[in-house]
Amino acid sequence: MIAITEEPINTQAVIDAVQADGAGAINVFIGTVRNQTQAKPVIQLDFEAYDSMAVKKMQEIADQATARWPIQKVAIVHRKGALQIGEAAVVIAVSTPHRKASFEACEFIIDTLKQVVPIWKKEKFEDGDVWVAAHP
Amino acid sequence: MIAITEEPINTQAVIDAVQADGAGAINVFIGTVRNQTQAKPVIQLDFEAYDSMAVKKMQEIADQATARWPIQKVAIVHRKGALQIGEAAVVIAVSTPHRKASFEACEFIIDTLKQVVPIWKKEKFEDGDVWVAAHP
Amino acid sequence: MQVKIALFGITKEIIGASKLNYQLSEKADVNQLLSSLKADYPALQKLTSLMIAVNDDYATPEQTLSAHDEIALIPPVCGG
Amino acid sequence: MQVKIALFGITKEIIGASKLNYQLSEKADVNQLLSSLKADYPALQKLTSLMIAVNDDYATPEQTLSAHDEIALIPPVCGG
Repeated sequence: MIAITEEPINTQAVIDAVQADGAGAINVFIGTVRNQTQAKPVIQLDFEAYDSMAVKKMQEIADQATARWPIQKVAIVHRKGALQIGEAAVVIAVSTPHRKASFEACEFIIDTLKQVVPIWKKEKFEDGDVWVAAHP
Repeated sequence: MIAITEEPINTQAVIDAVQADGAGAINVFIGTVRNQTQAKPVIQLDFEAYDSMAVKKMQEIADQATARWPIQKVAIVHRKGALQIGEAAVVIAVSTPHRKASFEACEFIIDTLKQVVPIWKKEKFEDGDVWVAAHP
Repeated sequence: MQVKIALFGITKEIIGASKLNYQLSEKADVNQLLSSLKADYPALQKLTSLMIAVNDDYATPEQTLSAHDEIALIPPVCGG
Repeated sequence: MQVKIALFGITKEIIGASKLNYQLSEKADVNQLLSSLKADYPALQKLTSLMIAVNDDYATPEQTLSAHDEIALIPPVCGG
């Protein structure tokens, strides 16, 4: 399961997608909307995605992880649109025979996703909006 | 939420328990029953727990993790009784402001849990039962 | 040749549209496109980074463009 | 004194009960209890490790036991 969605992410469905009889470990990462950035209160987050390229890049990252760790199954779902505090922006699930690989692979996936997947985040504060990371 | 249960673990409820407005990351570890141990097919797993001490030790591990990482909330639920292939034996969820700490804290918790929490696992094979790790 | 460029995030705001029809010399490469865009829209120069994607992949600076390519301007990404 | 010992996992099978009433000299310590149990139930000697818990905590070898303690025999743990 590799997808961009405008609906709230169903975390349980993402986890269910990596169930495998040979898996002894599932690691799940959920990126949620925090109520602040550098101590400034955030009201809302808007995520924009270049859907076709984002899905292609997420699939490439999943393939890279699978080449490097003994992954049974992997799922990556990223949300776009307007998100409220506490909502999940991304859910990643990885199943492996043993636990260490599940942690390593899941962390690799979120770290790489943040570097290469064409998704943008605009933070809405009381005094205006900021495209995160756009400016030095 | 720190608990030993005989019922199937509700993963979503464990995740919901660590929701926090200041959290930007949730890491979840699910230990599931594999269909094999060293290439030998496993039919079923039986978990036995010294409940009162297990809960006390899980709480201590949660406290140690909270002292070491900026954890918002932590939940640890371990199941006991008879488990089938694919079922979750343990679900750990940790919420933190940033992602790296969520991975580190969650891995610390499962690693330490496996060392100190008084829970025992009996693997049932077609040709007999084995208490895991009991003998060298 | 004329290329179509998809715009996202802050580049959409800087250029004021989500699609841009843009005139380029035949066989222009990615470097030329970036230079030209930065000259036409100076605010692009202030971004932390600016990449070009061609057909859903990051393009190298020397990559030659064609009118059929699906081109996108990629400002600093920030998913997750 | 007589102590009650809770048994789990493989120790329950070795000793054949989930609770054991066991006779110990007054002020016996954890080391003495372990030695005595291993003498009475030699199969305990073959375990990878064997710990004693007193009142829900791992006990040190020199810890003195009393008849009111909640004592448990802890074979190698394997949760998760």
